[in-house]
Amino acid sequence: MIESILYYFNQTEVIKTIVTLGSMGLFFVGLFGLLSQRHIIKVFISIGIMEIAVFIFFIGLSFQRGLTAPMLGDAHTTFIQMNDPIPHAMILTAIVIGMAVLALGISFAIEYYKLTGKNRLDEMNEMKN
Amino acid sequence: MIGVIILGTLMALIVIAFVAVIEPKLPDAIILSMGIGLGAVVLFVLFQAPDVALTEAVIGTGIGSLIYLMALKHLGERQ
Amino acid sequence: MSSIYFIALPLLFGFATPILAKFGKNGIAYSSILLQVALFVLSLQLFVTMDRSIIEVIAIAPPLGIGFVVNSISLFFVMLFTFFILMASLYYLKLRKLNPYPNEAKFFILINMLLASTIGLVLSSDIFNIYVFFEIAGISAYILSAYRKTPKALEAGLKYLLTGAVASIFLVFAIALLYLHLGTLNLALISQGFTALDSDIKLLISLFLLIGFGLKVEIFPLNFWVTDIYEGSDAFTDALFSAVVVKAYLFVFFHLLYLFLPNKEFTLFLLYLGAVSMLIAEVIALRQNNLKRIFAYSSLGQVGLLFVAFSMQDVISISAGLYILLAHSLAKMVLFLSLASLFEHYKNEDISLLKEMNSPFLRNVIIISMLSLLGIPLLAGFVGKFLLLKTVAFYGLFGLLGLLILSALIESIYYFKIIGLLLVKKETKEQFHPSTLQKFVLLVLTLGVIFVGVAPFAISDFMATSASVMLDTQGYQNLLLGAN
Amino acid sequence: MNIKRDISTNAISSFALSALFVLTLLSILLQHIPQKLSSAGDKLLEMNAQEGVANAVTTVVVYFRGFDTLGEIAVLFIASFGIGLMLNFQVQNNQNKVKSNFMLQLGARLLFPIILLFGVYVMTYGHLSVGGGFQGGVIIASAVLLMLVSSNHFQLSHRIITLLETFAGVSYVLIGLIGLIVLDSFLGNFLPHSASQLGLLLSGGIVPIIYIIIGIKVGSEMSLIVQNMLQRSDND
Repeated sequence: MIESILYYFNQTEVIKTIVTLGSMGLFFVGLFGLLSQRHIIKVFISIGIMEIAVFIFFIGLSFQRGLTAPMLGDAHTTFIQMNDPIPHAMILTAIVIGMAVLALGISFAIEYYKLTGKNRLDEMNEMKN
Repeated sequence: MIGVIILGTLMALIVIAFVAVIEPKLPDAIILSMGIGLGAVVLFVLFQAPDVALTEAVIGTGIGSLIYLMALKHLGERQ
Repeated sequence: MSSIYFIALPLLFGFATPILAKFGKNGIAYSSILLQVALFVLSLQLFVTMDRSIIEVIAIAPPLGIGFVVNSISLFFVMLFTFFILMASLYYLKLRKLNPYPNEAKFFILINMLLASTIGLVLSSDIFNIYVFFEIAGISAYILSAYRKTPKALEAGLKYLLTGAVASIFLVFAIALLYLHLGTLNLALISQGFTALDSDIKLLISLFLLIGFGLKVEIFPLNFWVTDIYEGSDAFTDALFSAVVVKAYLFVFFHLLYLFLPNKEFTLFLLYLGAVSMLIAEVIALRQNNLKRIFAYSSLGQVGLLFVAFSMQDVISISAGLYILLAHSLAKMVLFLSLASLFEHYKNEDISLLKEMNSPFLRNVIIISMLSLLGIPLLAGFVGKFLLLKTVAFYGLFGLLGLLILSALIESIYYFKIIGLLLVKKETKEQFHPSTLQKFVLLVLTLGVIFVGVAPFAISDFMATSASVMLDTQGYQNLLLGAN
Repeated sequence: MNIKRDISTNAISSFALSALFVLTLLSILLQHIPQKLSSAGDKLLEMNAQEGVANAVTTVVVYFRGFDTLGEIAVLFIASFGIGLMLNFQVQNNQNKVKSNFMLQLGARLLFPIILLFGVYVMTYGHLSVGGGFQGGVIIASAVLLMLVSSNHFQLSHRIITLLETFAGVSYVLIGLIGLIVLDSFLGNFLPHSASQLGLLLSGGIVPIIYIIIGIKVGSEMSLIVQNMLQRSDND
């Protein structure tokens, strides 16, 4: 019984379905936070969740069960039967960029809070109209 | 086996993320958001992407937490 | 000469600023100007020597690696951006008191990064590379809008950053879907494989690209934040946004759209989106009092017009779009740059400034560029609008024609209001003169407006070639894939 | 009361909106779960066999798609510049900083060289095992962070950091330009590289060199970001 369940969940198709469902669930949580929360830290957290959801979606769907990491090792001396390295390289780049944007945004928010004492998006109304 | 672990991690991640988003206390929300990063690291390891996992661990969870904590210190806890 | 220098040299400049700062007080500023002059000359040289489209290989050859495509349309934008950024830098040399920093020459780092990234966006033939340049341009723009560190500027920067972050998530999502379903990042291969995809996925990818780029190009449902950014940033930055950044995003969006178009309905949707966007922007602009906000809404309207022009997918309408784009960039550059000087001198950003100001030179250039935006004959704006209306009428889209004419009428109402205020007899005798360099820059730009208006035929061949190259997806695929 | 109701209606409507959006997404995505297809990545893996680099992700990041990485470095550079601009760097005063106790200082001093060594290891072995310049650089920055937090007097030398950063950035672009001149392709691998070198510390031509340069650049940028963020807290 347990073995058949485990076998079912080990199929590549099933794993991909799980990843799609799960990462879209995370994406939903992030989107919900972005729309409903107004504190600036919460907004950044929500954006981070959405980002991570997209990363998991991409890496998870490009993953093939049975293939190894794109790297030579003791037992693995040729570049065959490996996972696709391009999604890894892309997500690596995207993680660093996301962090740079987050740090910049937080530094804007800190300065803004110092000048005006506002830390919520719905209070930000320096512009007339 | 791996499928079940992925399923469990993803479900845990969704729950943590949801709590992090609706949690009114900011320090808790920030700690939980670090948990999301760690869960993502686990998933990346399971997906045979060690480089991405290391990057997410070091950059997303390491430096990211510092940034959130600094933000918490300066932006105040007033919700 | 290689087009890589447009990216490599500004980056080198940025990284080397600590060394350049050692060469005296103006080391950074003058070397930046020198760099931009060199790049402008390089773009002219590429234009003169180019006889066919070429690709520049970066690291390994294109279908697997990244390549730059140099053809007449990308070269048009490269020349445009290098020229405008050179002009803006020259203008900024005399505007530097505006900023609160001890070493404000570092501002030139941002300008150069903007130059490199916008050119990269236009030239690149790899979708993930486009994402990277999208981010560089975005981050430079966020810092530029928050640069003055006033509450307004910081709020503008923060809002810009948040929308930009959301936009980039959707862009990454679109790229992920493309890679998962086609196994490539090269634009030509994507373009070949895209037609075979299922229509749902095609629509989803196009929708994500529309959200990602739409947040940046200021199209109607996604532009609720734009006017705040324009009002919060200083007028000099607005000039760069309006003339360079938005244009780069707009070009890339339509470039991608032509390469992988989901279906005909999607373009029709974009066409009416553009028209509605224009109408709404012009109507709201009527009620504004802040000068930056008024011109921001006018920019939104022009973006709507450009959407109409580029969505028609016809050589004439695209070349009309290129004329409109050129005229709009020139005019907005003149307007925002002269407003930057005026705001600095009079410390007033309201529409009442126009009554108060007394500066014959600035008044004249502002009036000329506004008339050009309105589309008065013998000025640059006329050519594009005329060609566009002709094409719209040719295709029998009379509802669209009506919308366009209606919004042009509304636009003329507030433009003539502003021109009327400018022509009011001034009370103060004391006149304000910008510095000679600034006058020179404004004069060059205004002469550009007049030249394009008087002699549009001088560049019409080039525009027509560019438009046909932009539409020619088959040629683009052959160029990129044949190189192997 | 009124405000509370506003918040809850806002939450419900945004919940409904995002649920609608994501459900639409799911209905499309679940129908089209991508199959394994021969992608550009497989061809790059084949090409990678000739490069003398064990970690294929490193080759892709540094060489095959090296231009993206240059752009990424530019993003980090400009973000760090912007943060420095915002959180205006001023002379530090240690007035209201909590003095850290002896054990904390000792522990941090013991850990600092170990973390630093680990960072340098990750950085230099990026082409042979997991890791590389980005990760190593950030680990070094975290060592700096540890010292900044724990020590009372530790202060980064702004001059040396700037020097390192400038050196790394300039040499990255210059290596790219040498490739352009020698091989007619920007960032081309102009140093000898072959599969037989595999396992050597300097195998793979320019790959390890560029990754070390990236490590220096990222390490110094991240250290600056960290210091700026902490410095700001000391100035309030």
